[in-house]
Amino acid sequence: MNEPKIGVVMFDAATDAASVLRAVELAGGQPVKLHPKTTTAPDVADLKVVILPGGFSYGDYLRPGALAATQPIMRVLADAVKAKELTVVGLGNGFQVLTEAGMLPGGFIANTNPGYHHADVEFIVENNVSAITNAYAAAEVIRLPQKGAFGFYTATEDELDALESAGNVIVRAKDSVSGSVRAIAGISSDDGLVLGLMASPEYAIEEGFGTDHPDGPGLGVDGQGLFISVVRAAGATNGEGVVGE
Amino acid sequence: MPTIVVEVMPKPEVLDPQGKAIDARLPELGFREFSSVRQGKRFELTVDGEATAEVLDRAKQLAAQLLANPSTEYIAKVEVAK
Amino acid sequence: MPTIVVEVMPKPEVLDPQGKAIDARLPELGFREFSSVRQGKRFELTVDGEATAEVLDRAKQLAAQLLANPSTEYIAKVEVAK
Amino acid sequence: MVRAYLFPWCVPQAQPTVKELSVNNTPLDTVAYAGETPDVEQPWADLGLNEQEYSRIREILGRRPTEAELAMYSSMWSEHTSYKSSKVHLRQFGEKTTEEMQQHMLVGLGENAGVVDLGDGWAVTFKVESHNSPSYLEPFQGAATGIGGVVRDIISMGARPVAVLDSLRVGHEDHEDTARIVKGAVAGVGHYGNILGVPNIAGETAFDPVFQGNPLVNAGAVGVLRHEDLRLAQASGTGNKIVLFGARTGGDGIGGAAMSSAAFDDEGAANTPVVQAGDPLQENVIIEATLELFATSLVEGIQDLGAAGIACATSELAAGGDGGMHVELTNVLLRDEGLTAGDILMSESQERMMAVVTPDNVTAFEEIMAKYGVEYSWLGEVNASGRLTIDWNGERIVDVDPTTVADGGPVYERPYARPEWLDTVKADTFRSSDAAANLPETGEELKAAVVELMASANMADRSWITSQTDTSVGGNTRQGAPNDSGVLRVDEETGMGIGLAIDCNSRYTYLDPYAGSQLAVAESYRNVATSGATPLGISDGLNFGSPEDPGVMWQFAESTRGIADACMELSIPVTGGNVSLYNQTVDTPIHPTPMIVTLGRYDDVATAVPSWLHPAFDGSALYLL
Ligand SMILES: Nc1ncnc2c1ncn2[C@@H]1O[C@H](COP(=O)(O)OP(=O)(O)O)[C@@H](O)[C@H]1O
Repeated sequence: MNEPKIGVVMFDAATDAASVLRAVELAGGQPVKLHPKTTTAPDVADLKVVILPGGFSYGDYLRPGALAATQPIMRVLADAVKAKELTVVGLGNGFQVLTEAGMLPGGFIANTNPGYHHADVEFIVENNVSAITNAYAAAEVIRLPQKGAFGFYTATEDELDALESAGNVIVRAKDSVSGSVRAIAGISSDDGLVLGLMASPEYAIEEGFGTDHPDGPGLGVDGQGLFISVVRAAGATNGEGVVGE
Repeated sequence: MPTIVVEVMPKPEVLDPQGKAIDARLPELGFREFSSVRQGKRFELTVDGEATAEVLDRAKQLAAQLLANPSTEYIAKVEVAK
Repeated sequence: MPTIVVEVMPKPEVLDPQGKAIDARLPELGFREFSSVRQGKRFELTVDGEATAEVLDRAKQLAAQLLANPSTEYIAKVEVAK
Repeated sequence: MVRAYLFPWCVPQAQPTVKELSVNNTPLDTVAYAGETPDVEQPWADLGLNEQEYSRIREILGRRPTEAELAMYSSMWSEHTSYKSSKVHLRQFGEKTTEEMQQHMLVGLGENAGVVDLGDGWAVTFKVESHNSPSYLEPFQGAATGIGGVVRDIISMGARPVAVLDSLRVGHEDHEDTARIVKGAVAGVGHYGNILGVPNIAGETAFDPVFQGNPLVNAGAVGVLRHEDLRLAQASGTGNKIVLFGARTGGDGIGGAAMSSAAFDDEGAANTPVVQAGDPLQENVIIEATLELFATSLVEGIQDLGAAGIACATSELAAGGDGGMHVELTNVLLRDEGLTAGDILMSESQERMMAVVTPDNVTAFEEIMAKYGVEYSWLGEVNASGRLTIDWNGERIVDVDPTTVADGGPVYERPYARPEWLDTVKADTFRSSDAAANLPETGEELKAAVVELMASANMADRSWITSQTDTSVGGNTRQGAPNDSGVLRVDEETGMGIGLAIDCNSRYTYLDPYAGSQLAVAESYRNVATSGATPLGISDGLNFGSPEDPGVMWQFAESTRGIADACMELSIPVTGGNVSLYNQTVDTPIHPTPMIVTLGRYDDVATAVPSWLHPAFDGSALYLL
């Protein structure tokens, strides 16, 4: 099988990167580590999807994602997106990097209850035709870990209305723990090439190491769908057919 | 060496949960004089050389480009510290 | 309503990892005019009533008691905003 | 202590540094000058040395020590670093160990941390370190740098840190200062561990008024390595280069080691050193860079910088090797150019490591530092002189036999005696109390009593604490809070992994240090065993009051005897540990608190048994054993 290659940017202190690499592999993709100092397009030329993993890039110092957004690779990614050659997915802190880089609208502020918290959160898949949600059913309720201190998504009313009317709010929390406006957890750009999700699906991919589940502790693996979606998207745009299930 | 001070605050229309959390503790601590608290950031840039008008401009650029996030924050002040 | 501004900075001798990390990005971003950055906090207290000298004193108390941590920070400024 | 500061305004306070200790304002107290001026008054008492210790230093050197040497000896001979009061009791951990108990030990007592074999070429190392006094002064940074420090201990063994844990003892829940300490410490532990990306999988928090003025913050770390990656701290091989890498050296934490070896007075610590602030981002980068140095075999020896900074690291590295060492102190990269030679030697700036590199590997070493963006500076060389010499601006300020600094400190057989107050305390039983006369009887009363108990600070839900630390990062956490034992997968192929618990009930050890310490071992062992793991070893964090108090020393003797005997009984070795003495406010020592970490092994972590009633277990039978 020809496993689609998926880039993962290794920002300093992107603590979830290792788990994202593993999740891509388990979903049938071939993860490729990308160095944040890369300034050359050839490094991403044979990739159709790049993931910005979560964690605490550059310590979350200044603002979460702010220092990562200034890394040279971000320019390369933005150019490739502009040329419609690349899909970029930000998970958790990676989503914050995308807003800081101006590749997605809005921004993040401190959780309503300030400080770092982690919890398993239920989300609703509002749009299941995106590069990160195509393996889920429409309106499917999924349970994923959410962690961090700055998970509160906010944007202007105009930006929010634009997101909603274009169907670009792709995932919403059932009960927003972080406080996000309109319980927004995942959004997409108009062209569907830039996507962000404020959750950590990479910790819900393996039985026994996943979220809490009615059948037992750690049995929740709803994160698998996200990585299968991403691998499919990479495969499809590679012109090599759908890979995954 | 001269210092340039850059101050950044959350936009008035954006919630400020950190300020609010401080706010909530005030009555309990007996501070009833203040009706609300907002928390922002203050940066001190040490200038390598003289703090000319040009350098001040560069500080403004830095503030806009990196120190403040325009979707949630605004720049309250950029000035040479006395 | 009047506003009192309280500014808090990390003590000079205490490591400021945030400032250091910003610092480290400056050369690559082309800002060579600044030799170091330190990051602190700015608070805006909205005064319920007039900003008298007494209220300013209370703001100083609040700063010392809650807004600044005396073992790592110092209070750079407490003043009524113009 | 209430934070009573009346307007310590605007002006950053002057920084207390070793500068004040300079002798007679001479510009530099060199070895030569010290030889010519034997009668100069030296502040040995302020540095925590007693008169005999000071004379012994003079005897060893054959002259008075220089200012830098004095600072070096005083911190290396402090209780915190030298174990001078505890050593005689710790010996039994070795003496009471049988060969059978040792079968899984790769590295035993005496190194940075013990190393236990897991089979299939895997090994694990784990330890706890106290960070009590810094955490009282500044709970957030104190706890954060506690995690940072113990993680560097683990890295310097050649291991990748895979988990952290922490154990907290704070004052009464209703006391006005308790929230500052417990919330600060919890946030600090979380902040540092989270940014490192190491899951926090075990720990405990207890409230008791006896810890009001002297809380305990013990941080632990676990690392995993392949047998061939094991590294020990030593500098051997004449001509090898000494390099310092990581953060720059600043004026923080100077005198910390001496401070941890003194009790708090009424007002808190009198000579508070500059608070050390942690930079987990820096440490995160250092971990990756150091592991790459190991993987490419570029370092001969390595040492983390903890208490007493460069002074401690150079003397330990040199003493552990086979020759001497020369260091150019002027080469140290500084954060603050105003530091004196003594400051630089003693600074406890965080996130620094010292390594020994062969001349052939210098370029490759520099390439790795450049790749990770880590600053470094070459300080000197290993030589065959048998001396540790340190120069500052071309002048010699240290010339010592490193073994006398690192291992030659005094060893005390402190007098100990069972305290008489213990009889009074023991006579005061529950049966003799008012409460005993009013025991709940009716269903309603019993219910109220249970509710009250469950709502008490020591029983209440801990999720406000555990939700602030990342338990899942790394993707190998099989069990974290609220389980009694953390469970982590080590080998993805086979599912082999480890279980870990840290426990101690300080009230038991207060009432009977021998039995109480055995109970602590038993509890920690039980938590690991009942989760399905086979216990392989323990590490301890011994927190006690002043060893100069015979009653405290008795508690210490009884406690270590209890631990050693319990380990014999359970046939499990003590692999290492940490001692923190002088935990007391004026004359009141804390309850003796020997925290016990037990490490166990699973063939497959899928067999781990949780210790809570998950809804999926509905219908299962519950047994009380
Ligand atoms: N409580 C203890 N129980 C057993 N061994 C101990 C104890 N305290 C110290 N040791 C032994 O002494 C060695 C030196 O301890 P320590 O000074 O804590 O290491 P470090 O130099 O990293 O601080 C430890 O590695 C350990 O083997």
